[in-house]
Amino acid sequence: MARRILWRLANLVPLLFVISLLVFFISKAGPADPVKDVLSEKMSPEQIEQIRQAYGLDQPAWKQYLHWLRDMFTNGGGISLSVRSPVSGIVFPAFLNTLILGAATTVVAVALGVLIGFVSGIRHGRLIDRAAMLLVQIGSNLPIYWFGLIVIWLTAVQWNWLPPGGMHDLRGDGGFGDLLLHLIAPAFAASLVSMLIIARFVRAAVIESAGSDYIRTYRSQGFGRAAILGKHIGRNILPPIVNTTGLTVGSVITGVVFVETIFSWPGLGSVLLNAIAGSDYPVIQSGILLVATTFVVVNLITDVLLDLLNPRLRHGGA
Amino acid sequence: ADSKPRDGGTLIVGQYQEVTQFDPNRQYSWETWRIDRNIYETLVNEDLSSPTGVPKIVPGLATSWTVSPDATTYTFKLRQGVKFTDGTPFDAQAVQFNVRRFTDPTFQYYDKVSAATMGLVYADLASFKVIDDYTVEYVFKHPFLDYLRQIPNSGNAASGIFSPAALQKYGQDGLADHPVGTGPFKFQERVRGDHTTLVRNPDYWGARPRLDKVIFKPIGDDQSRVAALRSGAVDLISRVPPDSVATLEKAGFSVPENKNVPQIIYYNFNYTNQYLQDKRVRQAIIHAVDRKTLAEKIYKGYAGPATSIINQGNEAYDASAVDYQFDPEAAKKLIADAGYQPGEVKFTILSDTTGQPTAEFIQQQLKAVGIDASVESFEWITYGTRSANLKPTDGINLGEWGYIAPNWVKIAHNYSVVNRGGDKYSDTSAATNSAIEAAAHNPDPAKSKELWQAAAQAWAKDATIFPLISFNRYYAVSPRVGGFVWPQQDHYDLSQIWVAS
Amino acid sequence: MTTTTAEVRAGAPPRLRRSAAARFVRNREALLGLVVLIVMVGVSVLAPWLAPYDPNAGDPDNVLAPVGSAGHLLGTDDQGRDVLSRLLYGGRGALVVSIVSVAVALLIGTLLGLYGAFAGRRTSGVLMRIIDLMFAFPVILVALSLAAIIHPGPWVLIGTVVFGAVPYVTRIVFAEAKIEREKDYVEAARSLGASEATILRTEVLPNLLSSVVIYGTSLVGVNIVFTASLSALGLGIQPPSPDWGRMISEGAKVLVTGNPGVATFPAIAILLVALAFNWLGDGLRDVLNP
Amino acid sequence: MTAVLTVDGLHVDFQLPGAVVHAVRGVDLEVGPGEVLALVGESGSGKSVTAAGILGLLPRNARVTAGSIRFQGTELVGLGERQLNVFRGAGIGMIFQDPVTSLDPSFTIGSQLGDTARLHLRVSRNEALEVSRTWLDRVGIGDPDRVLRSYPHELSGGMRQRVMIALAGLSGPKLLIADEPTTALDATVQKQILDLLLGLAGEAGTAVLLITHDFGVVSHTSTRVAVMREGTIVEIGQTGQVLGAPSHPYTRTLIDSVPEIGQRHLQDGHQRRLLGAPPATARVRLSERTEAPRPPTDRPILELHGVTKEFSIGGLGTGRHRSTVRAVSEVSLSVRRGEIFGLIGESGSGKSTLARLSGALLPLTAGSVTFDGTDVGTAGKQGLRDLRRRFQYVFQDAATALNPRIRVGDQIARPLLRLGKATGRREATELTHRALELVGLNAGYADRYPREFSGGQRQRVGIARAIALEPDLLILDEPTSALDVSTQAAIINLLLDLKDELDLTYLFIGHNLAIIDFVCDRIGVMRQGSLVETFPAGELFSTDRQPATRALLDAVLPVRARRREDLLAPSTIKD
Ligand SMILES: Nc1ncnc2c1ncn2[C@@H]1O[C@H](COP(=O)(O)OP(=O)(O)OP(=O)(O)O)[C@@H](O)[C@H]1O
Ligand SMILES: Nc1ncnc2c1ncn2[C@@H]1O[C@H](COP(=O)(O)OP(=O)(O)OP(=O)(O)O)[C@@H](O)[C@H]1O
Ligand SMILES: [Mg+2]
Ligand SMILES: [Mg+2]
Repeated sequence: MARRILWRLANLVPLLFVISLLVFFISKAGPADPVKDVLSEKMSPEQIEQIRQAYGLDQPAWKQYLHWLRDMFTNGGGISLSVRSPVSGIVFPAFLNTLILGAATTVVAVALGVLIGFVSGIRHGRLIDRAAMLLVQIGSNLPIYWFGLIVIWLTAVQWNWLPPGGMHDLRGDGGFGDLLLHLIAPAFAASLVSMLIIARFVRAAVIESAGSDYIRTYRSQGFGRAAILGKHIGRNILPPIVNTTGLTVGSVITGVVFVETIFSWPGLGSVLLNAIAGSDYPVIQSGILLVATTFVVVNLITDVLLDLLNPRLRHGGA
Repeated sequence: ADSKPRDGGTLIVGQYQEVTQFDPNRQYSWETWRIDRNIYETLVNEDLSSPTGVPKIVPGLATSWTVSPDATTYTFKLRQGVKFTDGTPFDAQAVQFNVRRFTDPTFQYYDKVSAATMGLVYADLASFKVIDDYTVEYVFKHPFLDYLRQIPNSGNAASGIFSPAALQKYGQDGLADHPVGTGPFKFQERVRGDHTTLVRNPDYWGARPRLDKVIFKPIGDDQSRVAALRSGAVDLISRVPPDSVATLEKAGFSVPENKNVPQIIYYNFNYTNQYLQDKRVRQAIIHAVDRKTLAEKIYKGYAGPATSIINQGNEAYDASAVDYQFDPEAAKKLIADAGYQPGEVKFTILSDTTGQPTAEFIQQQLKAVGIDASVESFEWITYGTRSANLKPTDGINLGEWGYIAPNWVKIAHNYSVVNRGGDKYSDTSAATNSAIEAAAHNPDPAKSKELWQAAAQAWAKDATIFPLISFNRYYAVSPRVGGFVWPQQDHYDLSQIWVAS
Repeated sequence: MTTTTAEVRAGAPPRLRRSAAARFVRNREALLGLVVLIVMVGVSVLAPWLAPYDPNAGDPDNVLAPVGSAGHLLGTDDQGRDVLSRLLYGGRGALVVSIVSVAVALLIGTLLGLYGAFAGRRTSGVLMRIIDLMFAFPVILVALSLAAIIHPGPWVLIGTVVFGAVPYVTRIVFAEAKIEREKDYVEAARSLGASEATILRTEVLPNLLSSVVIYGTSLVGVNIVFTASLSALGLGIQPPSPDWGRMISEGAKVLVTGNPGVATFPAIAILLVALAFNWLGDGLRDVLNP
Repeated sequence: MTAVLTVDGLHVDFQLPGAVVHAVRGVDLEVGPGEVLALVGESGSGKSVTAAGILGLLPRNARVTAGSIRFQGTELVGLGERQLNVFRGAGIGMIFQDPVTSLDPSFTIGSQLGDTARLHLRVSRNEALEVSRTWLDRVGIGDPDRVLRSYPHELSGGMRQRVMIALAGLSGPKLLIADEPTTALDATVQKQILDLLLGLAGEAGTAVLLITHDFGVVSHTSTRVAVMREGTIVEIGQTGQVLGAPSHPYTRTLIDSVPEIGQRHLQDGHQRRLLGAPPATARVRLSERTEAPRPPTDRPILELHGVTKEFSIGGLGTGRHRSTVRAVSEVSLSVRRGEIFGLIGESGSGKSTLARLSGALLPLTAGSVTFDGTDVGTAGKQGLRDLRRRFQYVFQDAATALNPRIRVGDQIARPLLRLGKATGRREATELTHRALELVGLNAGYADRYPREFSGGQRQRVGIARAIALEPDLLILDEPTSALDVSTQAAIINLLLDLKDELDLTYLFIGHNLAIIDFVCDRIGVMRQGSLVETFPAGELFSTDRQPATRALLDAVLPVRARRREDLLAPSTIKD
């Protein structure tokens, strides 16, 4: 098992290399020209050419790639082409913010999803099950553009309970409590979809597990409902929970762009969006490599946990 | 807004875009300059304290200046005793360092990117001289009447003076994140995507700024920005969505009106499109669109129609100039004359999402005269790249710009026509170009306005640009804020603004 | 065989099971889902006959008419276009795109996930790393590249959604298939001469169906919303074509100030479709997997 | 003295989509303290459902439609889960029929036993472990420490069954319901377990409701017997009386079907069948096509050389060190074409593992397996698949060897199509129905899912699936352990007829020595992974048998006292 983990981590290197190559050439082949953007609208062709030279964009693509690669190891990814400032200063803080939102989202999605799924599963077919499932189904299919605004409008403008967006109260001291307060609405909004999926998976797993012969065995021994639910059903539905949780972490990292926009969350999503639009490949590269690393690590953890959770898989397969 | 002026406090500004960078020679975008101009100062300033009238040019880092009669030589007496916020002195050497950075390829700190950006103003600079420690001289190849106006200009190519020491310390790319100037506020921090904080410069040479701190926060989503203002999270926002004006006013926010701001929304023609190479089609397009209805109905009167490329608020603005009347019949006829059946002319209208209502409106109006246009609209950034990389099927694409200085006509013509290869498709391009040159190189202030208007009229003949509207509501201000003035300029002065406690 | 006592039990065996269709019809939720979907599709198809106005024709003199105004049952948008007409037309793209893309993504993802779980460790490793790669690849980049190649439009949306959803489906299927792989019935099937491919298809797949259906039906609504956001970036269905997603992002501008209906009605429509799919999925699962 | 358990007119229905199954139709039972009541009866007659009904543990789609169940005077029907929990475990213990699925796959045996101990005995964690170990010891598990740390899938069928027994016995119930507790156990351990049950009944006054098919078990253990058929009790009475003078014809059939040690199906060139039935004269084969007669060869059909299998257990995340268990150790063996080779041995001795290895269902650790001249280990994927159409399995755990999500009809029909036994869906369906009928199941059952069967029915589905393919070699791992004796007899006869008709070869794993003795030509005995000896079946009782074999023989339970004298080797019989 330990060897497998190391192997997977070692895999990361070629994987990231492939990603960086792909990303580089896709952003090169893409429609955009990193220098031709809003600014260039207002520049003459000679001026544009000058900037192009300044960033070495007149060189052949493979040279540009090598330059980027060198920059990656020497000065944190080089200089952004569209923002003209060091990539590390752009990408890292944004990524950190996205991670914060991602973590909060995951916590909300998993906590509520598991709770709802569990309750629904136990009360399978009853009113509370139907009501809860309907509720999460509705919640997770509310278009975020619409729902997010309504949330902001109600909680921030009408009732003044929550801040209208951002990460910190710019007037306050920016403490942890403040961050939490700012996290509530975006994390909740971003978690809805995953919450539904987790809830449905957990529900299905609970139903299946609750009807199984081994749960019948526990029941025959007079174990209380709480013990059976908490320990045994709980343990046997862990794999789907872990699996969907791993996926949730992933999906929130790449999927919160729109939530970030609406809640003015200074995350990686909008940075990447802008960079992609402007073919700012140094930023795209670094951003995607960070995301990819996170994914691989999260997926690795998920896989290992899944194997550990399944006694039959612990030895790495039969 | 009517509370007494007060010292101290923090003002939070909600901007509609993430700012670019705080390097005066590389920065672009209005929102960036709205921050930058508090950090960096220019040799001359505009007096932004009045909501009406073209702002007067007033001393800035220069206390006085002389302009040669042929308007080629500008000599500035620099203000003495001014220090950059890093403690280094401001003097002629510092100015020279600044100028050489973007004009002198032999200079150790020459920067191509800056040169490209600043070329807009300094392309014709013949020489720069340090006369003495506090006197500098700029000599241009041609008469350049509008130079003083250009110095504190917004958008790109503003001439803010940075500390040479800072550039040496942080490098060409580092200045943007460590901006050092002489302005009323100094840079404290920028958290990308989240906010930029400026604090009062205690050693400021001019009137002491009232605010302790100004924070700028980008909120890209229109509705979120309005919500932030309404919830009190920010005190001032730019680019109020027209639909929110009435509700904001009802809720006690002030949404000042200014019909003379140098801002214009226009469409460029794409000359690689086969239909638009015919001037009759272009003229038909302008004839087909009812700009008055667009301004009054779709924008609810929060915009005014623009019928000349000389934007309102420009020194050479002429309200009576109309390029083409709204006349669908004339449009149909022109298209028929050009040899096209209804529905035969087809192209794409490119727009950013905020301009989408306009684009859809135009689309409907074009349809009425037999032009089949489709709309593609993109987020602002995507739009920027898309519109810089036009395809032959693209027809017209949205632009937003404008200046007080009348040489805007030349700038606009360069970018909308000359650089796009439009001269080939206009029968009158020679006349237009010479009219523009005549106006640009004219040393006589009295004749300037007249010449520029003539140039604009010459340009309008073959319909190579399509002016549309100008906004007259732009900012919304919380009642906590006092002293906010929206002058006839696309930025504002923060140094005398105060916030209620 | 003459001696089996069990044979004593006479009489034709009752057919224990109704046909799948009959069971489906008995499932009220699934039926409701189906009906809702049929209505939605029907309305979209019949939109030209049902819609009172040209969905794209604006009336500048009547912008943002409120819900229930004369002549405009659901009001008008900021261009003065009839919201009801746009709503009727707006489902076309959304339905086609989401259904096609989810179906394709499910198909590909399930195949890859199954294959990954049963292939040798090396192949499976490579496959799953490719999936990791897809995960990490921002869908927006995919969308932009696609848009560059094939012009913004429904195909870009479908391609993007497929690209985005495949890794998820794959991982869900992969993880579950790995668990199933160890079960005895797989060994039994192997002993019955089933090839690995057959085992995957006919033995393991039915045991994963529940998960696949859950995930797939959860995705439909989510993806209508997602494609709407892509359209707002200029990559999908272009204005002024009425499209629920676009209507929402455009209507959001006038949600609080103006006509809240512009965004709310398409939001409800999307919600209904999503719910219908969820119900249908649950019903389908019960039918396929009693 | 009042009865511990009284069941009165119990009716249980299953609601299937579109049909109702009346599984139990009026069962009356009474078990007094210290009494062992044996419940015997036809497979699928409702025994397990009755048992589950007592504890209120019926599947969701089942309803008690009428009747009453009283435990120590308290009516249980209609009680809620919480009230029933008062009785479960401490009052009524239950040993389920399918130990594979009845143990939690995610927890170790130690944890499952320990939890129960702590719940009912209110002891500390360590004491609970101690109690668990004692109980594993009592049910005859030799290395309790390893088993405590094992997960259910790491145990043999018999070990799992014994764990199940320990689990139910641990809490000291007043009433113990044991649903076929010894089917997977060899005779020695079976006896040990039964004595344990008797001990409980005798010392603690525990009432035992023992569901079984084995008349040896009945006569050894029970005071009274109830005979069940098609949902009702057809006869009930003192054990001696029912066994000796059964009044119901069905009971008589049952008793006549009991195989006796010392009978052989082929004696002196004469074919015999159980129950006195003659060998089939009509065709019993399924398909109409005639196979090309196989070229007679002397080559053994299956050859094992030094076959060894080690499982690795423990490692990261399991809380124990990585180690290996040697399940099969250097077994060499050859099975001749057309013979029936019996494999016996104590529970956990590696029989099932060896069977799996023979079919390359598990990778070998060492050694080689040759099937009809082809080395299975090097046959490659396609080669292996070609071989597989020629040998088939009947797995020990019928419950898990069937795909839970596929109707059994399809599970039988698909391999037929796949392996070319049937050319079209129609033919496959026909063959499926025929196979089901041959094993005594109604063709209508083809539409059901595995969980809707009784234990014995599932086992027969497994047999039907294998024989429908008419393989050359059939590996039968305890094929009749869950069958009542008359069904068992029918199945055995069927197997013999098929063999005659088709010249099949069987590898027959079993615990029931009478059956082994009856059907097998040669017998191999396993002990702790090794094959200790092989010999012709006729020499089973010869005096030069190994001690391991003798131990198995010694523990065989006689069915009726009057038959004891009939046994060939009276000296080996103990009481
Ligand atoms: N979940 C179920 N759904 C439908 N029918 C069922 C279900 N479980 C059992 N049955 C049916 O109920 C009848 C009684 O089953 P039960 O398990 O009690 O038999 P049994 O007497 O224990 O048989 P065996 O000796 O084979 O274990 C059988 O005919 C069986 O097919
Ligand atoms: N997957 C596994 N992992 C670890 N140990 C195993 C595994 N499978 C079997 N064993 C061990 O191998 C040994 C032999 O098991 P096997 O199932 O072959 O026994 P058996 O002879 O069939 O017994 P029974 O008569 O009880 O079915 C047992 O000790 C068992 O615990
Ligand atoms: Mg049973
Ligand atoms: Mg076994």
